Amino acid sequence: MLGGETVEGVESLEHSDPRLRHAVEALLFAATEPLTTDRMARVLEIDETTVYQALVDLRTDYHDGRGVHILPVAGGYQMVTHPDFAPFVGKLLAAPPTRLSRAALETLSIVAYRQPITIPEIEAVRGVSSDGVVRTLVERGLIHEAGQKETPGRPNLFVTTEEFLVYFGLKELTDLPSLETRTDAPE
Amino acid sequence: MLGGETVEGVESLEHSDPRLRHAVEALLFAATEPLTTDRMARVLEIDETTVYQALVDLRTDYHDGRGVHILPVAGGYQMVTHPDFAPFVGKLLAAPPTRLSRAALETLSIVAYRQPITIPEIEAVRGVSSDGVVRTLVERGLIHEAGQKETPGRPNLFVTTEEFLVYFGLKELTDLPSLETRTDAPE
Amino acid sequence: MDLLLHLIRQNKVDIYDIPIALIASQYIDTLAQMEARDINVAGEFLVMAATLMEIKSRLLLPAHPGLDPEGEEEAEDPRQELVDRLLEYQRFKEVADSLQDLEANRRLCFGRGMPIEVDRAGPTPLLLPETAALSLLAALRRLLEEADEAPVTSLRRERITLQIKLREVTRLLQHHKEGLGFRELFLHGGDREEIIATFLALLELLRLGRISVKQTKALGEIRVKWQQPAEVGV
Repeated sequence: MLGGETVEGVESLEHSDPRLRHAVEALLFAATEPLTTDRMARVLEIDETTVYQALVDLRTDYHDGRGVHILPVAGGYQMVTHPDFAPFVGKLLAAPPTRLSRAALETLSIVAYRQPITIPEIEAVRGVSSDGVVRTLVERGLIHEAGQKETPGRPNLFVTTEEFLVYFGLKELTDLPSLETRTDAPE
Repeated sequence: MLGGETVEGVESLEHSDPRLRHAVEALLFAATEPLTTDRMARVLEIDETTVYQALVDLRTDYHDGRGVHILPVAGGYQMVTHPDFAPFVGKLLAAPPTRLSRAALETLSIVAYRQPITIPEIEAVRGVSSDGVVRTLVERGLIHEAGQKETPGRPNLFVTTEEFLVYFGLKELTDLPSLETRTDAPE
Repeated sequence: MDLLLHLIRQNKVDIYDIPIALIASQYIDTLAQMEARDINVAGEFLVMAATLMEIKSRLLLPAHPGLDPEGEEEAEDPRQELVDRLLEYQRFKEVADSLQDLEANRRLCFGRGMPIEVDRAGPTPLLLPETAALSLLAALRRLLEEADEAPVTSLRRERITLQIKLREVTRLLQHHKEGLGFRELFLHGGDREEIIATFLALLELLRLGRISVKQTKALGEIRVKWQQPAEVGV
């Protein structure tokens, strides 16, 4: 039985209970590999036929057209995204393909050398509004928020991430070219 | 528009199209980390408000009691299994990472409220050496180095990571319990 | 700090009015016990012990408000700094409690992408194709022995081709997604030729990877299950 004696907090369930279907849903969702009905039956401590029935019901819920569906695969079942949305999923999972813009690189160097730093401080150096570019850098995981500055308005502080080091092939922040040699450059 | 011009194989969709909701479903499912509406908007090439609306609709579909639900966390959204089924899912999964020790939780609280902070500063609050516990937290990806303090010795500064928010299921740092309200209690 | 706070709570004393002499001696006693139990007493504990002793000695001095270098204000309680630090530390301990609660709740929700445990407990592991073929062969021999004993009932002999049997077995297994027992595949077809045709069809499907074969124990029941060609998931 999917139930109280062995696993606390979940009451005994009738075989037709929709919660059984949702228990199967939780298992299929969490597993990264296909699950056999046999394995699910052992985890849920019920018989395989009941699991199979719950699975049939669940597959009806995950009807065609939804973002996710349940496929029989390799002797078991697996939740996968619907092929219709593959282009988007592919885009999501792909490494950020675009290169960084000049503005992004400029902002990134300011953060790298002056961190932790607020957006107004970045803007003071660049002389232009930097809200958007900071957001882009945060989304690309190259910088992130790190507390607030103890000044009026408590603006967010930003620092570079470990991803920043990876992206630029740096071992540590001190690997960054020294600022002194660069300030002489007239441009 | 979630549409044909940019991504092949998917026809143009009206904003009210249920397929948009299912596109969001596919993205949330495929991502193993929380996704912001902004990131989804860029992947789907539609505006953020539309994504947000689709997300609201989708969260209604994933009502309470289902095996999986959608949590707002770390400024984004993440699909996770429902707590009711935790005993079963836990049985299925390989041993989850160990819980944090008291010392780790204590140190993490100090970093969260005082970031960016150095190890000597943490030690001043705790009154005990905190080198080891800081290293553990860095290894677990809950805090990370973010520059150095401009004081003699230039000690490293530490801040909490996004993983910190994800780990505790916090939407943002301000979700942390306030320090002030608790100070009056003499015990 | 933790130890100090513990002693204050244990003695149920007001944190704003710490009996320093009492707490200091308990603190030093505890350190001595730790040393006796061979626990390495870290330097920080000794620093705190020294701080306590210093406060204790300052409290013993007669108060001279007029000599206070700070001026008009009444001389600060020498315990004040320690009290501030204790209160601060106590707040963080409370936050740590909240984090612990959050952690406990969060651990009940599993995201995707966590590795699942290797299924060692499986009582009916799938047989490798080579082993499966051998078990099928053993089962076939038993089946044929029984068939020999059975009286020949059909006089009209149809020619059964492997193609026909392949289609028939495939249909049967696709219909029974949860799998069929080996014998159930031979229910209609007592004669030797048909049994062998069915058997050859099974072997072919096994070779193509379209069926999986499980056997609970040696010579136990064999379960045959249709296996969908692997589809690419995300």
